[in-house]
Amino acid sequence: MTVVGIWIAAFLTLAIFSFLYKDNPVYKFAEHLYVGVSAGYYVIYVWSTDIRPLLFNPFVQTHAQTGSWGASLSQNAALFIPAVLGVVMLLRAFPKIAWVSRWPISFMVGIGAGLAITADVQGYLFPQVQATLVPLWVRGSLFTTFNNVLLFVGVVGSVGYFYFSREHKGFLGGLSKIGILFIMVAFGASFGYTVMARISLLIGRIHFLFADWLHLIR
Amino acid sequence: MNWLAKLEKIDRRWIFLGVALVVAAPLLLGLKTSVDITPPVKNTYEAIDRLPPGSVVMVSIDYDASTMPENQPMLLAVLRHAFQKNLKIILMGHWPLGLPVGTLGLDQVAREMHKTYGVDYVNLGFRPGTAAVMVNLGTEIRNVFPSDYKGVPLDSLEMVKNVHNYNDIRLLVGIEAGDTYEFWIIYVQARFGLKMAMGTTAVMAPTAYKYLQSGQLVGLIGGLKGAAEYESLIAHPGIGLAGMPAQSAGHLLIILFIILGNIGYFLSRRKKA
Amino acid sequence: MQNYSRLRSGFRKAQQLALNNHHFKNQGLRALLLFAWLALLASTSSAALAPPEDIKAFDTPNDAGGSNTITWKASPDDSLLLGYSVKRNAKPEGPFEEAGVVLKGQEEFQDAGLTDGQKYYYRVDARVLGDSASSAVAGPAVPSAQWFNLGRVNILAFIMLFAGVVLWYIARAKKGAKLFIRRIAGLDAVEEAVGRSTEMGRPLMFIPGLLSIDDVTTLAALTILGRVARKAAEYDTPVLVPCTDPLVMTTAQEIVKQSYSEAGRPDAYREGNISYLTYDQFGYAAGCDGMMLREKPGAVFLQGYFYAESLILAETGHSIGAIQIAGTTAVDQLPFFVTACDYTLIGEEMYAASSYLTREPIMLGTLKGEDLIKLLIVLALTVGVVLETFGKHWIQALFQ
Amino acid sequence: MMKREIPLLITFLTGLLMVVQFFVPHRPIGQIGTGVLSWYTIIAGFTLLLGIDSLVGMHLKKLQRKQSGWGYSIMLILGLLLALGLGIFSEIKYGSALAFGSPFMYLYTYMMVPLQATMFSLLAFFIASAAYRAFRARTLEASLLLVAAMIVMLGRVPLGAAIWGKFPILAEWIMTVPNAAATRGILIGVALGGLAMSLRILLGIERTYLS
Repeated sequence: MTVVGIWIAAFLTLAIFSFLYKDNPVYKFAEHLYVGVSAGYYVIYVWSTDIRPLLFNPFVQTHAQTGSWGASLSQNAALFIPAVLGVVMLLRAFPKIAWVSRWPISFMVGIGAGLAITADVQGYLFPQVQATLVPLWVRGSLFTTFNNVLLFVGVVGSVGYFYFSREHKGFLGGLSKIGILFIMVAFGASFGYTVMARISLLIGRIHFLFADWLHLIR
Repeated sequence: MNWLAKLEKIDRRWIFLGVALVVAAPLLLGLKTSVDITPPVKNTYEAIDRLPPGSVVMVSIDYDASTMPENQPMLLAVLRHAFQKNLKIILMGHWPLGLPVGTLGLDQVAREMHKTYGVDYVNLGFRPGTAAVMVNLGTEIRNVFPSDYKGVPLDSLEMVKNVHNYNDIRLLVGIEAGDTYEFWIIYVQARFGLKMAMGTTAVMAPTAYKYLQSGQLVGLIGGLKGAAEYESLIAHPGIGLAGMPAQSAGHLLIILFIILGNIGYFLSRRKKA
Repeated sequence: MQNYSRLRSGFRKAQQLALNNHHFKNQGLRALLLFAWLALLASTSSAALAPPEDIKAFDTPNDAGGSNTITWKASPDDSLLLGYSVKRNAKPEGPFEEAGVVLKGQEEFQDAGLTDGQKYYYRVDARVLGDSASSAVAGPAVPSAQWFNLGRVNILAFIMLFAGVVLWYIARAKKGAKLFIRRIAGLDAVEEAVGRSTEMGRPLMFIPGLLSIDDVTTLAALTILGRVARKAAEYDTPVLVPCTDPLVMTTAQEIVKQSYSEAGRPDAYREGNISYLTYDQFGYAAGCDGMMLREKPGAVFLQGYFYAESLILAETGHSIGAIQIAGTTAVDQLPFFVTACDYTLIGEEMYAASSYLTREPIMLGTLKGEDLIKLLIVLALTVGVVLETFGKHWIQALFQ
Repeated sequence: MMKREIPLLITFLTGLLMVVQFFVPHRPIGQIGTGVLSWYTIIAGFTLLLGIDSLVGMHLKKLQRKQSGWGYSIMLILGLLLALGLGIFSEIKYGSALAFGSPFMYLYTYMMVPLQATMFSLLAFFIASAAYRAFRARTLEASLLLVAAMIVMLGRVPLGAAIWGKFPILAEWIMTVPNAAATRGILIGVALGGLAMSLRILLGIERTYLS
């Protein structure tokens, strides 16, 4: 079984790589298989890790503890809300009553937007502002002083770049220009920083082909 | 000069071919490089090396296939070292899809080093609940894992007959791709004082470093480079060490292409002017 | 890490929430045990150990109840200790049982899992191996739940300020005040991209990212989709929208349909053009790539929240010669869009897009409000760094 | 009313509740967040069926019309059925599809894993072609992008340190000072933009999702 599996895996690996040369029937085959298998895979995965433990197991567990389905249903009554909303969501597939599905959609959008309000302030805004509040003069260390000043200028500049309601001319123009320069350095740096991890991935794949499949290397 | 100007528009498939070659060739040729051993990896090595034979080491598989290229070499190197020192291994994991990859590595190394299941190593498997699992293992492993991953009762396995909780385990090695390792530190290192070392992806390593400084971790293996260092310490080159020349060559090739592109660009611009 | 599994996002959110709960954070991180001091400890066992001093026990503020906080001043022998053991009992005379253990150097512990309204007394022991020194008893402390988290007053104040400013500008805009908005290059290119696709007789492709409709970035992307679809309907060019999230798919169908009827072409709308591929990150990328190669869109819009697949999509889009307009708030992926695409909406520009494209006064009003807050933040930063330079942390404290 | 006002009201109320629970630790409000999140996960789970409906519908149509590439549509549907079939079989036989050694996990190990990993590893090629094409010293901005990328690339591998010992230090400095500054600026903008967007959604100003 393992040998068959490795041959399947090796074939699929090469099929995906063939895409780098050009689109071809082998890639098309692998691509369609991938989309189909993974679409099915996630239905089972979500059942097994979300729906069963979150929606069904509570009923089963209460029943096991109390020995009565009535108690189980009443104790977990709150779970009927997401269950009903989930079913309502599926009505989307029937055009005439599709509009009902707006209710659960609104519920989900509301959760997302509500959480984002506090999370944006607590998780992003405040920590970023706080981390920028550094002393501009550090006694005894010219280098730290320099870094701190640069940090401050960079932050203010790049915030300036995102100022929308005024033409970027004069002082604001200069500021946003500084901002965009910092942003470019940052993009270049994170690009360069990622190269290593990406090459590691390829090493992993090539090693699989040479070692596990062809046994060319140990 | 015309061919030089063509450098500005190389068909990207030549670039793809170049990348494939420089990464594949060093692997195939088994090129050897030496890596500098950094203290966090050295400390992990020593934590295992100093354990008396027969000590139980727990290995936690907290990653899955997506970070296998980085995490798997660490697992293999640590397992090889532990088996070489005749330590006993208990494998378990907190990621639902981590068990297949962890088992793959464990079985491979065990076969290689002629170790016997149930005597030298045991595979507990996966149970959902991360923090709850961790805390419960502190009282009795059997509360969480009454049997191993194949359903064999723990009491029928020679090696774990007398292993009940963290008191019977000398070291935890977590192979990590997410924030599960912080749970290990918070719920187990802090509460039960279990000694632990972590192998993390390269991206996570800088964050994990602070736990090393605070003494909550005895060692840290970061990314493929860390795995390479470990392989070099146990003198058993694997994918980590083999990958280092490929890494350097890959970086060099990309830089070379950037330079070529710029030469082409400047030449064609001069021509126009 | 780069390959972020979205199925875990629920878990992450839950964690975020848990971390919001005060006691969770401190108790865990601080309750630490040390091991490696055996040698040191042996040498100190002869001398009498000094206990920690100044023990205080009180109800943990800003929590849901069931927790007390205990603080103390470290023992003079702190450096020699294994750690501190916090002990608790309902009566001051004992017997005390261990509530938790913390590392040396720590001076605080949160005792959770208690009963609200009940009295608890505490003692803190300095511990070495085989010996300990007990402090005086503190208490009683009575745990209770609070109705408002005072530690978050500043966050509430900021949100109120922000909402106030934005609402004020909206009201002004409604009254007809003229509001300016700077040029955003990526958005000006939308028309060009749609026009060029039409000339070449090719469809448009819109990829709305990996997240679902609970993500605000995705909602911003869908607003942009609405405008793109409107233009496309006018030019009679099909819009292909492959989705990885079923909810985004159904929402996108509604939006595009609406845009077609607004353009007076409801008959030209094809629901099949907006389709679901798979929930799998790279399966989705493989499917989108295949679609690009076979349908040869003249323009590709990559708008939404992306992970590692960003560059796979953008490079394939470039290889088929499409004009590419990207936009995301995922800072990690911005470098790849900037290098591989013709235009990129960077971070906040994407949110501004809906205001920019609609030019509705209400939308512009919120943008103006955001800018005023930005100005205030820059002001706070400037004053803050000056104060920091002189060792004053007043502004720092505001953002705690 | 049922189609527009009620949905807007639901958004407003759930959103407001999520904000309130952040500030009120007292039971039961402070505990709402966690409960609602698990509801959310359940509802989201149901929606996958909508996706399957769309995917299968589209490819069945292709088959019926014998559109070009209909053979691949058969593969796709077979793949879907294979995964569902093995999943259901494993659920029944092993108690969980994710149980070790189940046929479903075989499918995961030898099909999903290589496919995911190989698609992911394409990035090694694309990062090279994107770098070659985009890193041209055309303008000051582009040159900065280029130089920063080259330095950090060299700073990350042993080879870079061999060329010039200071590369790793310089790369580290770029990451921690200029990079951090710009990232911070972008994040402040993103936070404010997200805040405004969320506010517009709660207040019903931004309602494209209800088209």
